[in-house]
Amino acid sequence: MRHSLAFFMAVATGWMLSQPVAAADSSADTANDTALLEQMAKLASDDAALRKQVLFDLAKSGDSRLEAFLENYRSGSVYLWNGQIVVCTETEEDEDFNELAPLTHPLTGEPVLGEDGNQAKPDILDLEDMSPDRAGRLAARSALFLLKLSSPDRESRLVAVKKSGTPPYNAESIPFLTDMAENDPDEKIQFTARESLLLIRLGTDVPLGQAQERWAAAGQLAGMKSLRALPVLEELLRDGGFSKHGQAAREQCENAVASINSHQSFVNWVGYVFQGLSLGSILIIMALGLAITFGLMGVINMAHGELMMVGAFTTYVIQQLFVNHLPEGLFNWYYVVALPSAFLAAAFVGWLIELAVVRHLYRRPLESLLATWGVSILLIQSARLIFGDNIGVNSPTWLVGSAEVMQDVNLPYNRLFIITLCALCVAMIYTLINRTKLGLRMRATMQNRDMADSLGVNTRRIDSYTFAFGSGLAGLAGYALTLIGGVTPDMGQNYIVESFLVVVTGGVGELLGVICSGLGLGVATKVIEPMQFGDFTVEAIWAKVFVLACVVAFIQFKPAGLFPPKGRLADV
Amino acid sequence: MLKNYIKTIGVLALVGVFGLAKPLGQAADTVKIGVLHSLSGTMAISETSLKDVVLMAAEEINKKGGVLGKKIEPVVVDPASDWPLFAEKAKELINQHKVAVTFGCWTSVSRKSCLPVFEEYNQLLFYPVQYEGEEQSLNVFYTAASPNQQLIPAAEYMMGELGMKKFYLLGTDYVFPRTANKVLKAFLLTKGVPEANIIEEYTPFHHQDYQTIVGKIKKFAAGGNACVLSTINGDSNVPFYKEFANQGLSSDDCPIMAFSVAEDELRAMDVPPLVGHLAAWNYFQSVRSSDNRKFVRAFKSYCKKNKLPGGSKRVTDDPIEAAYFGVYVWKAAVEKAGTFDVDKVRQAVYGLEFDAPGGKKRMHDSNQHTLKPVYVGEILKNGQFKIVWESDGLVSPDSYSRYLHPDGDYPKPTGGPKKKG
Amino acid sequence: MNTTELIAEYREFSPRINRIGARDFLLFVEDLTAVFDGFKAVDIGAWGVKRNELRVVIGPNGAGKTTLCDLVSGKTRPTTGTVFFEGDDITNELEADIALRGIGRKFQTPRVYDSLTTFENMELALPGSRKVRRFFGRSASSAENEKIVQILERVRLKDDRHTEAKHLSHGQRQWLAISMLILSSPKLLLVDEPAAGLTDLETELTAELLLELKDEHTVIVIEHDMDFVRQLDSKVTVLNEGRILAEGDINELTANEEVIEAYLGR
Amino acid sequence: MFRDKPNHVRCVWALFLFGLIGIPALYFSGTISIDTVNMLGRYLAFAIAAIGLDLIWGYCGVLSLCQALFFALGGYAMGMYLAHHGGPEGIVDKDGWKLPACLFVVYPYEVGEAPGDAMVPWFWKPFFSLPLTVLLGMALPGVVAAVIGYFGFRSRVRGVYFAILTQAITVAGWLVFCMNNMKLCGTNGLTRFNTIAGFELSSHGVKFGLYLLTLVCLIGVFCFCRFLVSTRLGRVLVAVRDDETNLRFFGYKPYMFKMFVFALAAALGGLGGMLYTPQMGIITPEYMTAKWSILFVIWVAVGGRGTLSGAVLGALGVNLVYNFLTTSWPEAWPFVQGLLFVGVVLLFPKGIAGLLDLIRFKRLAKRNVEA
Repeated sequence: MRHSLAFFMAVATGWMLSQPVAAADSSADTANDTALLEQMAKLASDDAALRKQVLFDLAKSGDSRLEAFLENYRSGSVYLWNGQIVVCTETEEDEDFNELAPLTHPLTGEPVLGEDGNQAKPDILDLEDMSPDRAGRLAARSALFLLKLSSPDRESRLVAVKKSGTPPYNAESIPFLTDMAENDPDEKIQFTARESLLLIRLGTDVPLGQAQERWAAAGQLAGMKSLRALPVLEELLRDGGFSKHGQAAREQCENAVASINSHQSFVNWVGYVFQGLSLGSILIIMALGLAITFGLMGVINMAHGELMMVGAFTTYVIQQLFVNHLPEGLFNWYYVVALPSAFLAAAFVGWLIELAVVRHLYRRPLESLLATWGVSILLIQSARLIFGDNIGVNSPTWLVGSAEVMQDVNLPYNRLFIITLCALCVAMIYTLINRTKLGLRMRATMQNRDMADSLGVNTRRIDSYTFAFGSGLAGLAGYALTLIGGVTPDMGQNYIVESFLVVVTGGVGELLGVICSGLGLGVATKVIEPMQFGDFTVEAIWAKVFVLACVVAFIQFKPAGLFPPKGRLADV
Repeated sequence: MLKNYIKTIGVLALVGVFGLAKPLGQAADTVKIGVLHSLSGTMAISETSLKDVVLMAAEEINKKGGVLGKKIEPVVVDPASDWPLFAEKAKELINQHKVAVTFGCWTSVSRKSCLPVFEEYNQLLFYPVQYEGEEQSLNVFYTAASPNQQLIPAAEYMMGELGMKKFYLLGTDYVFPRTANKVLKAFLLTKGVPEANIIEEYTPFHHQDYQTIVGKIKKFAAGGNACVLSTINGDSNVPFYKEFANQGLSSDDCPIMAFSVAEDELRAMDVPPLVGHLAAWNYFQSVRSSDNRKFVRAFKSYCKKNKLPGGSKRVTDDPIEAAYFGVYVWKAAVEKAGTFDVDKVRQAVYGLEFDAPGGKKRMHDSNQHTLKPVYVGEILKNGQFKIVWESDGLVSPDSYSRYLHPDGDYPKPTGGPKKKG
Repeated sequence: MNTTELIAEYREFSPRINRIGARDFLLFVEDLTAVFDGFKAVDIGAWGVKRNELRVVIGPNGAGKTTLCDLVSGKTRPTTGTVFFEGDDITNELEADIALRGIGRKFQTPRVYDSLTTFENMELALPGSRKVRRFFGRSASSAENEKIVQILERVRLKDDRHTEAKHLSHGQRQWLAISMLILSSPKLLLVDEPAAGLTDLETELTAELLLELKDEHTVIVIEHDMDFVRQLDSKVTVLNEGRILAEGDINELTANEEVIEAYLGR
Repeated sequence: MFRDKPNHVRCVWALFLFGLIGIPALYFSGTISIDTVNMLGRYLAFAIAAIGLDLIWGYCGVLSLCQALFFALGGYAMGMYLAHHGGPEGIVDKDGWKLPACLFVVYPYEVGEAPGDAMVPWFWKPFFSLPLTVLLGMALPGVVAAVIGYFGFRSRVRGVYFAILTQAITVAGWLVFCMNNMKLCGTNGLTRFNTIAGFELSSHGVKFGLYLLTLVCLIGVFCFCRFLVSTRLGRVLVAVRDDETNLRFFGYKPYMFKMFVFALAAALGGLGGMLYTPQMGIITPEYMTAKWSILFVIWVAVGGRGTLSGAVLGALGVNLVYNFLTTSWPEAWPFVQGLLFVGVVLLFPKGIAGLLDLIRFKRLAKRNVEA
């Protein structure tokens, strides 16, 4: 466990360090800047050819600050203001909802100062638009990628290197790529640059005499297990054109495809298993709370989904608190704070539900279905009236993106986080129930209330603790779900049926059952979904139907789930 | 005993009469309009905003003296995302509340559910959401896009502007995405895109797990020049975009062109990773005009003033605009006709030109739809769209797609005035 | 007779050797074991009951008496072994099929239907087809009616025949359960602790009833209460830890060291 | 006649009489509109399906969460019949079958194919004739239920397990019916109905007739089920509910009884659906969502489980309240509804029927004291 925590810390720190240091290059050559600015000014000209020329000239200067400018120019964020070139990426609103444009300098990105010495914020309608036309945007795009090849930022360079390898090939990028394939400090970029060079060689039609090298590229790409080459090769094979190159060339391509395909299917299988694990862990985390309230206490809690919603909304509230009241740098910590908050909030709501409704229904489980359904309606509508429907929970930045553990195998951080969280929860529940006094009392109360009562256990209190604990787990599930799904007042409705399925398939009252059935259902879904039978791909819907059918069939054979309750109590 | 029995029946009868037949009556100086949007259930997420904007339009009109000297009195009901209830509520609005016109519906199925009601009573519905087309009822005015006003321009933009060669058509499995993708596929094939470069895939409603699909897209886009044309609906969008970003795909690798994601939906998303993805609509909040400025301002202050959830953080988008100007189109038509009579109002709507927040628009001369401009926008960090492309002038709507009726054999419109006798 | 001899005697009738021999026994079990989580609840080499016999099975708590009943009536599937009834292998049959063959059972706690009246409870036990379509008729025939009343009269429930079973006393419920069993007239009755929780007077009547049954039916009574067993005055099987410890007359057994140790020892 | 019946039964009979006499009187005197009658007709159709559910849940103790599925199956059967005979367009396929308008709109013919290549799928064809539709509308759900029941009950799936099992089946059904490729018109459902057995559906007379037909069916179903539970079968069912294990030792096979009642309940659900669709004008897969399957249970629970009259009272009561609140209190109705459900369970666990009986019991007690 400590390992994965350390892992996340490392990721988080790494991310923080990789943020560009703003305006480091203060000793920039001012003369050079003036020249660049003059060039830029030409973009306001009416002459399309000139504008295109200017863009490429700018790109060749290799000044990385121009990346932002070209991007802004392409998306139409560059304006003329009092004859001066300025940039405004996003507008602001004042109290009157006027749209104001905070201006920045096209090169340095620093605020353009107005007469009062503050950043100039004219009304957006007062700016002169100089957005490019279609040809201009295309030119700006190519220029941008050319420029990015020499960017100091790894991500930009990687994207640019990748782009150079896709048609239409930009001949001007080849010398850059050749250089980078050898000298780039980043291995991944070196690899990608080599790949792109080979792709260009493979994709460019050359006279017959020089074709030898072209087809050799196929073999080299296969040796690199390049997935990017696969569609290119497949298209070549499909379109034919091999008659003039001969059978040998064709075979070379076919061999390459076969070899890349085997890598592909390996990558796919790793993917399916991971996806299955991740879906399974989500199912488990949703069902854990239910395993307590339903499995242990026998309450059919239809408001379980809404308790997840409470957890998710708590996460949202914590996020808003951080955004509104704390410095921006602390934003990423909100998700850490939200973890206990989501648990406690949901547990509190669960405690209230138990107090008001559920405690009257322990001996009437089917009626608890009706009452808690009523509670769920109440909770949904309350959330809707307080928060509205459209709210966004932003993942903390350290959970965005993925780790490439092997070539072409990317494991998203958020999924890894959920798997870890799920394992933690399971461990926590196991310890609580099997290793603590409270857990012992819980089990005693659930198995024989009267006996526990007479042994001096305060069953009333144990009931409410247990229910609150189960509800808190639902809150944790909601907290985790904000990483992968939307947060709406009725989000719980999407999950409730699945959660019950997991618990029932696993067998009521057994933690191990929930884990097995959750993982089983998850992996089964993910393995079935991409399967192909001739022309028929299974796809999401049939996979779901199939898994449901499997569950139905499974319950036939194991009417009490994977781990049925045993002994004389079994059929009471 | 018998006495008791009669008493029981009597009480029941009384309850019946009062419960079922609600007292009618309407003050002479008001005119009622129906607002038929779900305020609870799954569709509330989208429809609540439309209810808000219709009420705002009514309030504005009332401030300026109303319609034909009558104040508008909106009657809000909640069909609760329950399709049969839409028909129920439509009947109530028409028969018990005697509304002059109804604004409402979002999903096609809700429209289909109450359509027979509007046709039966020959009443008008203004429908503000883009849909699959293949329908033309004389009792409905469609103020949002028909498929040719959204899909084709967007596909053209992807091919021409971004040079895309491979298309992944991804949608939720219901009628709009199916029809939309049929139209898109037909269009792409005629433009010479080989069939192998087009993939079509559907997910069920409320689908939450997009791992497999994003994995497939990643493979599909490995060779470059690939894009997704997404007709994913509602709450599935959030998990889809999140998964897309987390598997390391960005708009540079494979842009997504969405047909059902507007500013309001973006409020519920983690926007920074989505920057650069696209959407095609007939209106964006970022349309630069003073009319639009006024509209946005009015909507935000309205939400703030009435303490609606979200307050001044609320945004406008295409359906909101379409719902808003629908009220004004109706007002203009009523004033042009000089009466609330449905048949005369309908005639007055045809060809009506008007100023919407997003610019001048016009109602079609005969096919119930609206001529609108088309925009393609790129998502910005602040959840707004940067308009990167716009059509030359207004695009004329097709109620029936020419791609689905290649022989030009369109069905006749349904509904309309009842023939006497 | 010690255990080994007992088993040896039954071995002779083992169907593997002599199926006709097994027919002498109405019920016969062979190599019967039931294992729950590694715990052997029942482990019997061979055992049987002959026609028109009243057999009492006694044993300390957890000796496997009820489990034996469960195995015979099909409620629990044995881990190994075979159960023969009238010479037929019934080990893997459904409870209902076993019941239709003529094995009736009364549970330890009287299981009667609280929301039905005494009479309706009896109606359920009427012999006859159990096919769904036979139940559309409104009520029992007059002959059946008479029979029910007759039995109820015997157990002094006649006046309560239209009372819902939940209003009956514990003893009355026991009797109702036994009456239902009698009405269904099985060939073999498995009666699990019929005297539990009854007053002395009620116990006496119960014993009388069981003894009357002996003439027409085969009865296995599982009991705890030694006084009651004495009243029955029949052959007794002693179970301990799932095994048959001894078999014989009650007086004989009370003198048996092993039995005494099983009951009182440790 | 009603003196010795419990209060809730008398109340239902009063309702029936009111429906047979009062509603027509009110309608013909112009006090209530045809739409109100039509609405009541639909709720009566719900009540038929609810009675079915009460049979299996209240009398057999099996909580089934797929009554909504059976209701929808019946609804679809009738919907297909109506769609065959409705729709303004006259697109005819190669075999000479008219393509229903709602089917044509979603027909997944490939791009490039002419719409003329669309064919009426084989499974639509039996639903062209009304008698066959009526038969299938009840038989199909019955058979489906019998199959589910046979496997489920035989392997002794019980209680919550069975509930979740049926819920899973319903969700699977919903997923399948939502798919456009299934040629069941996807999420938009079956619509564009014009005539039933040659009568205009939009005419007031036909609507009124359908209302009466539904009411008569409901009364028939109610009487039939009351008869059924009063026979020996009813007693066996109660025994199955209260202690099915014991029953086995008397030679009964409870699964046969459960299966029979489950199939009967499903057929009643189908009947409800069939009566509902022509009065509603549309049938969509929405009815197979988890929400609806729980709603049916809730009607029965609110009305009073295990009393057939409770099912009727619950279905009518909850729907009327729902309908009333969504108009007069659009923002707050979920609160009222939620509190209603919680309140019913906590304060009147026997539902409306139990409450009615309580009133009578109190009155009798008072009279006794006075006397």
